Amino acid sequence: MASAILRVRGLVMDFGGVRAVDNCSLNVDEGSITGLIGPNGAGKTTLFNLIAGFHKPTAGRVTFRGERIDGLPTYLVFRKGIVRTFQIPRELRRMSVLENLMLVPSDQAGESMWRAVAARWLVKRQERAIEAQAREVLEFTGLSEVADIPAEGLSGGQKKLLELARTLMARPRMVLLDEPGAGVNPTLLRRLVGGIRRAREELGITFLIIEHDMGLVMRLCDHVIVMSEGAVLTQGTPAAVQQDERVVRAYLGA
Amino acid sequence: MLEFLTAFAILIGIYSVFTLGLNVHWGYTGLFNIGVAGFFALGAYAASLLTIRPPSSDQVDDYLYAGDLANRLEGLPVIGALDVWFVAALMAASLVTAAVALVVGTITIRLRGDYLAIATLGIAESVRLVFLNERWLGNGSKGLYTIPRVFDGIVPAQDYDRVYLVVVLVVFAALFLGIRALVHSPWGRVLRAIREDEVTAEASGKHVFRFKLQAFVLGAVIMGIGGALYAFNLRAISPSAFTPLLGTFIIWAMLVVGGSGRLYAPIVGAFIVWGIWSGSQFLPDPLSSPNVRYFSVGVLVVLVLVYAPDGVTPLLSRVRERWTARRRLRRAVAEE
Amino acid sequence: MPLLDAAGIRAGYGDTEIIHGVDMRVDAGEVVTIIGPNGSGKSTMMKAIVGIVQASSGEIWFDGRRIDGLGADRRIPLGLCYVPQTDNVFPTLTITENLEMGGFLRSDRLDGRIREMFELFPDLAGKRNAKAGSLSGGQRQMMAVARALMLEPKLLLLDEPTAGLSPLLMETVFGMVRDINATGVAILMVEHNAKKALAISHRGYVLAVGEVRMENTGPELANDPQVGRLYLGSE
Amino acid sequence: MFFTARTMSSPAAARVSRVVQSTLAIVFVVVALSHIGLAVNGIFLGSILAMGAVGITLVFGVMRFANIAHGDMMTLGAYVAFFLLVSVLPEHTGLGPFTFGFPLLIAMPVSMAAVAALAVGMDVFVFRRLRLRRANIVTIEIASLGIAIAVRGFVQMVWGTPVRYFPNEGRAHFSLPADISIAPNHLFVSGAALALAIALHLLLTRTKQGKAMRATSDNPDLARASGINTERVLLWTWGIAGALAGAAGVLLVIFNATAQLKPTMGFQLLVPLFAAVVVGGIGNPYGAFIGAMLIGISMEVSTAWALPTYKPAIAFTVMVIVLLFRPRGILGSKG
Repeated sequence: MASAILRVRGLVMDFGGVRAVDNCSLNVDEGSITGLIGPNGAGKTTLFNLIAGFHKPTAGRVTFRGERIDGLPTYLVFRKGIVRTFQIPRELRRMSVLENLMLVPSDQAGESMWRAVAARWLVKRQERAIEAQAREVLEFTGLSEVADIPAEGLSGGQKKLLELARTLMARPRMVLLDEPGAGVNPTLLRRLVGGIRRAREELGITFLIIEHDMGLVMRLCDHVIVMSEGAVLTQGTPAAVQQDERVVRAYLGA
Repeated sequence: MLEFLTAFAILIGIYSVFTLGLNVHWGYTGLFNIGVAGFFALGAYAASLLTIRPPSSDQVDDYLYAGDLANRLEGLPVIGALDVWFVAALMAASLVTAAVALVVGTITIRLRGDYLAIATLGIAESVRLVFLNERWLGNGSKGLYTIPRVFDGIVPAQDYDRVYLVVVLVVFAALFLGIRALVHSPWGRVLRAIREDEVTAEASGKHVFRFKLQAFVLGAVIMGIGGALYAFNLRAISPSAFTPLLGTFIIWAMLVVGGSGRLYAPIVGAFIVWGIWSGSQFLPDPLSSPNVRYFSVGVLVVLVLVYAPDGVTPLLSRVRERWTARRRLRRAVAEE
Repeated sequence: MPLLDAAGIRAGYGDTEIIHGVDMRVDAGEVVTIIGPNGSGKSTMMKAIVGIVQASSGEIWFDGRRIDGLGADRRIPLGLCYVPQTDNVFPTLTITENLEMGGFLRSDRLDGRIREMFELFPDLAGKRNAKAGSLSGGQRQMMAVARALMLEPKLLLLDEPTAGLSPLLMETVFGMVRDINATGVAILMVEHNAKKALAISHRGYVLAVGEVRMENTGPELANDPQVGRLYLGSE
Repeated sequence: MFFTARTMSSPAAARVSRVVQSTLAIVFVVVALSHIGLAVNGIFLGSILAMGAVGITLVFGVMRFANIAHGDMMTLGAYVAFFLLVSVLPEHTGLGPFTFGFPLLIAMPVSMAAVAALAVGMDVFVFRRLRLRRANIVTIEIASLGIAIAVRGFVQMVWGTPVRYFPNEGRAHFSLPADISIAPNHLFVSGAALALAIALHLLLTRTKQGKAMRATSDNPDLARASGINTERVLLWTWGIAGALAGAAGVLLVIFNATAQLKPTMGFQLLVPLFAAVVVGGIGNPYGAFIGAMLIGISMEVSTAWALPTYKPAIAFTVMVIVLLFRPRGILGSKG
């Protein structure tokens, strides 16, 4: 049995008077592809935002590889190795696809104002390495042909692939994917599934995925967590969850 | 005529420096600063107060000079042809503006765009009012007027403008090359990312606030250096030069006309706007009124925003492309 | 002749098509519910009918007129009023003013209709001069529906009227839907509380991945085990 | 907006903040009362600021941008009245206790109409085009800066840069106990401002157009979904804001003892105007009124210690202090 890379314990999040996440506890196993499903308003995206540091939880804690990360600002959570994507792709529209990727790696020497001017040889050498990595990731995600066009020129599906590519650039330990399948045509979807599987197998990345296309969840995930009304309702293998009467009731609001 | 052109070129150079600073703020980072005049004034006064000569007896007023340091620095050796005190003055201007920008930026940068604009406008007006009212600091509305010449004693007074033009161009070139290197560096890439979508930049692990603060201070320092250059050009400054109109708006006009976020926008914009501004005096009578300038530059800005939102620079590069294409075609025809 | 008849509707946002050729109809006086898993295109279908999203192909007929080329502002006066899921009141306007804005297009005096609304929603009557922003979730939802009813629409479109409400308030909202329907207004609603919504509906549609997968009377859909399987993709 | 949510979240911090806010409010009232003469002047200045600030905040409510041209629209209003008074209308001064004559009562509504027309024209020819192109808010704001300069250039082209004066004659002040002395003109200024404020309040709360303006400011999408023509609401808003700016410009001239006009008079008021808008809660006309009074009184009372020329800096400082404790202003609710 694999050990948990992410542990969420008793997490609560209030917005005004609304409790979006209500005493939620769950584990995500290292190296797994875990699906997070549940009816609208179950608190899935809020949970993502709490893990990624966009919100500070009202109560509870999140530990990642044994370290507490709840309440840390986003850029620090990112540096611990957790990267999230958005439901609606947020690419940098007027920057090229390649630049979108080259932005991602942390601690670039050239990101210091002084070194960008004074130590240009160092910056250039690093830039070459980062560009090589970016081209490799583009190859991996099948976006090589569009490397140099501005990201706004991509199709909806390609933008989804770009989101995945950007997360891979960060060499993350864990990726939070928010509805990777929405609006992606079947061909690109197959590529996306292949990309996620290879990233797990070759790079050892753990995935936590919010997805409504149950077909995709069944194909992709080893483990499914069902959320309802801000907490975990049940979890298990995709097939077990599918048969669970409580899950059906949660969806249909019995 | 040559004198006019020299003076014209100097001012274009100085305004290009300001616009370069504003391009760092708005063009590359998306910081909406309408208080350029504040940093302009800080740089100009810092450089002037450090280098100003004591007033001769017929000029004595009942105010205190804060500095009177030029005399002391004048004794220092000249390294090559370079005035040490001049370099010191530019550095002082940078340091003062950097310090103020750091404080102001730390407080205001988290503000939404229009709040930041109001805050910067308020700060610029406050700076101007301090220099206007605190006579012990800057001689009030009369300003400072015994600012020394660069290369004084080496270059004859009648050649000052031509020499100073070279000085301005050298300073501008150094700043321009520095900015170009920065913009094309990973640092500049992060800034462009922030300008496009702060959330994405944040989600890519960038400490957005730190980058914005750095850009704010850098742009302000460039404006401060511009202020110092301005002071040594006229060799007299007064608070009336730092009104929102002359100190801020005309620089925004230059950036908008040039095309914000484009490397060459400062030069192109400064040339066009300053050309209209100072060229209008050669027009026939009713049009040569200085008041026509305000009106025409205001209208120009609005027209550019409505009809050519990317500014004039892309139009120029399109003309250049067409020109090179035609030349290539002609050469190809000739080779056949 | 159906009141609303939509055929072969395709629509989406930008280059992403969300619904791929949906047929749907509502007869006069009917309550019709659209259910389906998240992302199945329920809200998009509703917005295409209202005209907030323009359908890229297909025809929409309402009350004998073809409306798919019209903007939202031209569809409202025909008797087609819409209550969005969120941001559906004017928070700094009073209840009465909100109702007046709902009746903005009417040229006659609104007092009578406003009085009718207060009779239909007695909770609101007591707060007629309170700001809509101060209302509780359930009252706010009623306020939004009352606003939409000001034009005396023939068809009322409700996008998830019970979202974020407690179970007790849900009952109230569904009761309200029945009461409105009893006055002769046809209702088309999107709901994720499928069971309860279908129980008060004449008919229902199940959407999945942008297509109509099932269509039946409300009670029969509510008891069809097939629906649950559709939600969980085991179909 | 001044601080991120993190710093203000704990209940203890909120309690401290409330205590500090109450203390500041008490200090403000005590200081104002101890300089009652200056405070009364502050109320008069505040009425002019209110006229301008309400216009800025109304436009912000529906367009979500701070109109930088508003100060120069005020200037234009003053100059239009100047033109009418010296070239068109009969010469008359000293109406009752006031320095000006009855022609001003004709000139002021004409100025209001002229500036309203300019404001509507600005929207039709500039802002609507930018809006349709979905231009960035700041681009729209820079366009308003361009208009500001063009309007001032126009004023200077037509009337020149030297100081001008409305026809006027000297009038004695009313003397009240407690060293309060009130210029009759100031009473006219506040009276006119109050009348316009009440008219605006009635318009916003009693008329269909006014309610549609508030509805559009609240929720533009829902306004459209209710059949409100929001483009027409925008024109109405610009027209009203312009009329208020015209009135404020004319009142600003007669507020001054010598009734002088300068091409920079409106632009110089921009910092206090924005301060009033922000202090009151941006987008809220009632807040703008309260903010204007607070800023006006602070500016006048400050002259007990500071040079009068520092008034704009005082306005700015008050704004910063208020924002520190109430990031959305006194009556602000929207983010």
